[in-house]
Amino acid sequence: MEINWSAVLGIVFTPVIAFLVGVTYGGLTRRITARIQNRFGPPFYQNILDIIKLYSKESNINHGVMQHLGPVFAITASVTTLFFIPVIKDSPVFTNFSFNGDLIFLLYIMVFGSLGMALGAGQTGNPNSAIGVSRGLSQLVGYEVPFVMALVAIMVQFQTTSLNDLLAVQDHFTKWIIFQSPFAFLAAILAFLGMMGYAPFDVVIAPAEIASGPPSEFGGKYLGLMLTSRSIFTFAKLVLFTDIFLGGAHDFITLIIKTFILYMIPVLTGIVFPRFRTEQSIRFFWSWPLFFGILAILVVVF
Amino acid sequence: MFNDKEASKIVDIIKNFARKHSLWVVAYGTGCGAIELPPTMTSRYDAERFGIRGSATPRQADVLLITGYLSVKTLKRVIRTYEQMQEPKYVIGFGSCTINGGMYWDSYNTIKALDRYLPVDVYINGCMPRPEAVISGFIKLQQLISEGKADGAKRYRENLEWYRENQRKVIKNWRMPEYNW
Amino acid sequence: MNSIAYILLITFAGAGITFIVHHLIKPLRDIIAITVAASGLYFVIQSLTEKTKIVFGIADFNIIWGNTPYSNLFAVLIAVLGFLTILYARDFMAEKERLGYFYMNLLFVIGGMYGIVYSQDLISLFFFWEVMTWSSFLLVIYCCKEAQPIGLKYFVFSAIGAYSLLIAIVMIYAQTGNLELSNILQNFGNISEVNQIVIAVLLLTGFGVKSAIMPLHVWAPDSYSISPSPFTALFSGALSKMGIFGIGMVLFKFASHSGYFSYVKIILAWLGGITALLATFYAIFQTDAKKLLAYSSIGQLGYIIIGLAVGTPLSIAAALFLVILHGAFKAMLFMSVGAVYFRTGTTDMNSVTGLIRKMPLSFVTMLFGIITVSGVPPLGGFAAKWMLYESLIQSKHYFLVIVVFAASTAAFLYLYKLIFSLFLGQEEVEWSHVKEVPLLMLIPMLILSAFVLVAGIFPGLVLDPISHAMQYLGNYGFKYETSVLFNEWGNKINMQTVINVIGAVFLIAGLFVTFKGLKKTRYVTTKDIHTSGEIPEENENLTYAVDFYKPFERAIAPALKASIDKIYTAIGNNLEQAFDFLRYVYTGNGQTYAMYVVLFLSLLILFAELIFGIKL
Amino acid sequence: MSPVHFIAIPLFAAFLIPLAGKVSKELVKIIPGLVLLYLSFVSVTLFPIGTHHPVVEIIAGFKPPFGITLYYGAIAAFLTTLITLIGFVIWLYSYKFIIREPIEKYYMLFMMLITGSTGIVLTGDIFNLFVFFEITSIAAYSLTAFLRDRDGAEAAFKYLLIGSFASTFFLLAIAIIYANVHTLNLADIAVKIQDVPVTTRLFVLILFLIGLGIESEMFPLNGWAPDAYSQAPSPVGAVFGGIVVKAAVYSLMRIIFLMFNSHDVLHFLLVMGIITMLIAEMSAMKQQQIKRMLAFSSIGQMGLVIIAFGIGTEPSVRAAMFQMFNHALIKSLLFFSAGYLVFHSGSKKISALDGLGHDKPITSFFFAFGALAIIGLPPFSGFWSKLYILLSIADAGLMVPVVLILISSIIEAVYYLRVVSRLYFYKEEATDVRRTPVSGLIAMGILTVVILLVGFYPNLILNWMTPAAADLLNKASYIKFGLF
Repeated sequence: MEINWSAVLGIVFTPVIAFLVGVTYGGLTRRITARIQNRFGPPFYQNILDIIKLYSKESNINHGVMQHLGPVFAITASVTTLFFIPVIKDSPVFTNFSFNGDLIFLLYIMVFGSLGMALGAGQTGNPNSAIGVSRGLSQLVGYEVPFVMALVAIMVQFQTTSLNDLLAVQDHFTKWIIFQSPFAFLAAILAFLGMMGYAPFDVVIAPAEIASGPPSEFGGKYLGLMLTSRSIFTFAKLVLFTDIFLGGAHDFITLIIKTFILYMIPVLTGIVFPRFRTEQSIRFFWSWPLFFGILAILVVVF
Repeated sequence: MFNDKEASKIVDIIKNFARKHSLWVVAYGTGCGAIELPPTMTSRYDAERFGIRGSATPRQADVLLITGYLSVKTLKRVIRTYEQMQEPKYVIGFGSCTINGGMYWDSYNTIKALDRYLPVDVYINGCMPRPEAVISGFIKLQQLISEGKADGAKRYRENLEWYRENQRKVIKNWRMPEYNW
Repeated sequence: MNSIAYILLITFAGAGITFIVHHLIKPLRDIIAITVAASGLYFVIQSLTEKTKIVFGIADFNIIWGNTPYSNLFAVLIAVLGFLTILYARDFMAEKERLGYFYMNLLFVIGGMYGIVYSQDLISLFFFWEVMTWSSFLLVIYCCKEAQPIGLKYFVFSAIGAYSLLIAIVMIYAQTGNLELSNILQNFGNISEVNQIVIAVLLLTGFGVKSAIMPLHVWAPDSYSISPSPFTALFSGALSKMGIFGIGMVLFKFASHSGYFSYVKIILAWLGGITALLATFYAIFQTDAKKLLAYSSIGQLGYIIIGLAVGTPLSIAAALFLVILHGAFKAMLFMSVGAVYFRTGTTDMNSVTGLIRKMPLSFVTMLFGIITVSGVPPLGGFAAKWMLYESLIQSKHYFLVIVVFAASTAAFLYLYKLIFSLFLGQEEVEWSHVKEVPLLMLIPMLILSAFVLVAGIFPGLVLDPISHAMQYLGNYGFKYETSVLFNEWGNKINMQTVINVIGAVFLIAGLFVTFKGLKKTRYVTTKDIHTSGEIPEENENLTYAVDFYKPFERAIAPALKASIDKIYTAIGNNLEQAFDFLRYVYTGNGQTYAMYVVLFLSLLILFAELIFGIKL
Repeated sequence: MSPVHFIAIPLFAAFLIPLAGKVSKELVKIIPGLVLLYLSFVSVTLFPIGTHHPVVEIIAGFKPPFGITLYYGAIAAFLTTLITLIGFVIWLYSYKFIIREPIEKYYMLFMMLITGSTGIVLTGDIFNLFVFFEITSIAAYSLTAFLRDRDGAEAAFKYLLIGSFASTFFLLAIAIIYANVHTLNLADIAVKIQDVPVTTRLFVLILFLIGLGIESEMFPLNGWAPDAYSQAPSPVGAVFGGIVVKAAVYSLMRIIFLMFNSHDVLHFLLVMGIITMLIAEMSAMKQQQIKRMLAFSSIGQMGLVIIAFGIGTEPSVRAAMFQMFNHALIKSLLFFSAGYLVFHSGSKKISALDGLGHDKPITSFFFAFGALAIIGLPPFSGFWSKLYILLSIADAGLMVPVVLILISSIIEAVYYLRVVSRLYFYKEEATDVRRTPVSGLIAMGILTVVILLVGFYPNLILNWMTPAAADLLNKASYIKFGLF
């Protein structure tokens, strides 16, 4: 059997790169937040240290097999999402399995992890976890709707559900979908705020209120795996948005620039806003983002 | 290149480096000392630059910070919180009250010496210790960690019976779940 | 004789025999019931390869039974679910009373459903439809006094449905003079267009009641939740599909001649969408597990109706795929909840918690079930949802797809609540006696779990019979491979790759997390949780299950204000009051009656010209 | 054998019974059974003959139109068979049910009733019809009051009051007809009535409609029915529902088809049938007494029959006959089982029936069976007749009656199923298990088997129904054979 080495390379390196970029973004976020709050802030590699520390914890507890598997679900979802997104446009190495899936699949695989985590959190029996899950799922319903509207608008406009086809359409920066379908972008980016879970939509983990919510019983390697998954997932989502709206990237430098700019939107919003309550955030997602979503679809239809 | 021992040494160094620079604190705001923590964490003193940050639950935390005096009633909770933390874990006694009872030295209901009940790694003296002192205490802890001397958890495990005896002595209605290592 | 005759004969005769045997030799009863169901399954499988037709006359009508690829699809669903249900019922019902009654009606329901799918004429269709209706009604009221008004509601709605079917049948007979399906289908185009639409709408109403389309759904939640669990599995899994079976026939075989029919389809699709969304919302706030699943069933049937009403090849395929799949996963879920009920005696989600370690296999069944319902890869639900969305987008139902998507995202909420409240959460002393259900109950659940897994990885295996059925429905072809699905734009999803990637990553991460620090990882009870140092009491339940989705409820409160159920109840009560008032026409007084006679005489004489056209 | 047996033998038996009562009580009980068994045998033997070719029997040697004739055609064959068979089953049931004295009077009146009913069906002479009507009615009044309690007497008095209206109008109508056409033979009248002035004919029609409408329970003339059904002993309820009303409806339809066959009249019947059905079903909904409920249901079913007759096409008449047959069977079954349920619960109230399904499993089963059958659910016989009625209505191009019939069916389902629910599910434990006598169970069992048999094989009855319908509709043949 002939082994496609470039594919193997991609499979091995994509998660690693995603993790490194994602974790660095996490550290930078903390740094930027600190600078905005007139603090010095931790070094950019702080999150790596945190994750290493968590993995090196010598004792771990779980409340049962679902809690044990919860983070595994999460990282499965993250890595699978990543594998089905073309990270670098037209690259034989970093497109991975993106020809075997499409946007609808990505929509669903993206919730796979949160549901798995929710199951894990549920088994701990900690009321805070359950409250967090309840809030998280409610909010999920909130932001998925405008997000899907944006995606539907785009899918209909370009008559495809495949990310690679969308990338092929955006061969020049004037043809980026952000310019071709600005309302879809608005709806999607507002939904993206909810997806990333920064303030004002951080009611799910709300550390001072419900003791970090779903992961409140997770420590040590479980928390480490969760953070790893989160780093990868952040990167995957950023790449997805870049691919859909910003024309993807031919090389890593462009990719990093685009994703970083995109990433700063939720981060900077998060720093200046207080927290929404659950129903407030749902109502928010069902007001302006929904309006933009409808507008986007109407523009496409007529 | 390396033999096993050296390799594990390097791993230890990395581990300790990470542990040292990533101290997640569950701050048990028992006494008046808790008021010193906000300035420690926020802009003025910014403990986060040393990798110190608050943690919401003991499951995720590395450091148990006892901020001030401990009443008997609170001790029970503190012990449980400590036992729920994952190893390696450290305890910092904060303020004079944790060392010798401080101004509550003759109170009937207060714990005088914390290290009879929990293995304290670092004490921070003062009533109140200023944020600078707190940070200095943390840096002392980091130093101990990198030297591998912050072995409070190990001590607690090894001398569990002694600690239990002391704990039972003050806590009259002892209804704690057994600590299964 | 051929297989179909055997199937119907064995099932109906078996029902009677089971009833009699129950009163003579009790232990034989279960064996006979299982044998009947198993031989039904055997003959259904036999009938798949043959194409048969039985014709005989009854009254003035030709009764025709035969199988088509479309009916085979449903027959297999009925046979498998029927068999598994009876297998499951063996232990579940062992302690109950009136088992002869139970098994007889259960077999009647199964036989009625066989009859419906094999009927090739409208008389026997209606005949079996009614048999199925009253036997299922008798099962709904099986349990207790509380079930009586619920059963009555079910029967009234079923009767409304059945009678609108009957009106349609009568109209067809008046228009074409024939009730054989093949003749009707040929002559249907000759009927005037208005009548075509009226007949189609009546038929859709009739079938719609069983498949619980929105304004006609109110019987479903209560009836599903009150009927005994083995039957509920069949009720939701197969019986509701009879409505779908009929809707499919109507949509694709009947009224395709009329141009106005597209409007009916659009309305139907939107009704399906609203059904899906609202039913999901209602499901979220239920506290009874079976009721939650009942609403969930209504919602899922909404998807199926959308798929049929949209009517592109891919959407029909999605709908039929969902038919099979919904049969499987809803049966699984009801069986799993039934297992909980079997051991704990309640399905109240606020009181049962933390059964996962006591009933691991039931938990796994439910886990597979909810993953399938939610449509998350890699189980079968995803393939169905994928096809549905793609077809909706490509057939330009943009807002409908949003509604459907909102509904299926909201479905995560109730699914999580279901599994969380029953199996996860704190383990309670109250339920410490609970253990796993007997083997005979586990087998059906595990078989169905395996099926949804296979359907997820190799959707093509299920799509093969579906594409045959669609050929029968109207030469609809669509492209698929054993594990690859295509949409109309040529985009594809390769389930094999998906399952490989997910499996590999899951395995690696799972092994890593398991073997990393294996010795230092310990299990602690669910009482050992972070509660700010507080020590929970042994019998203190800290699980957060009451008002689980209060914030969400607050967010969507306006949508839930109007309740169709209340409107129906008000109508029903007012009618009864009116009837109560009306019965005093009969005063019980002889003079009044005499006066009526005289009045009637004088009225007849006075208005003779008006009535008889002759002046007196 | 000749059709005269149907009238002569029960009449003779009726007079014999009091004499037999002097000898032995058992004899009193057995004689009606033997008579009805014999009549059943006769009816079954004559059935094919009558169906094939009408038999006209001349009484007392005068040729028609002067003498009294018996017209034994297809429909008469069918109805006499129905009456004798149902009568036999009712006797079987009464055998153990009627334990209260005076038994010989009960059986005497029962025999009179059979005489009257078969007479109504058979006679070809309108005054004779009136006489049989009176025999039937008077027997019915007395049977209503058989229990000799306050309620029964009241009901019988109401029945008598309204019934005397019926007799008066009927007699008046006959008088007017006789004054105009100088004949009493039905066939002869049918020929000659065409010459009578239109207004007179109309007046006669109205009188007939009221006179016979009262007996055939047409709204608003049916005030007597609920009381009579519910206060009479249960087998008598079955007699009313299964025999008397059938005969009355038959005579109404015979007269209308013979003398007044016009669209307006049929439409009037159709509308009256609908009103009767709807009001009866609605009133039945909230009844508190089970037999009263059955009475209203009975009225409703008759409304359905009248609707079907009102359509006036051959399929619809056939369907109406079929419905009459089914209703006779099913309603008898319901009255039988309700009789024992009331007897065992000790109260006429529906609310007293809670949990009887456990005490009296078999009787309750029969009631439940009857309830499902009368709603018109397959595979019971009621399904087919309802289906045929609906099909025939639709064939005539009317959809509104179809919808209304189905709505009333839903109402019917609601109140019947409520009772069934009460029987089985309102109380769990069996309190006292008294047995229903075997003869009663056999009677119900026979009906059940027939209902199921016809449900699965409707041709059994339907094949005989087609000539009967043709017979009723074919005026020319009636005249031809009636006057030969």
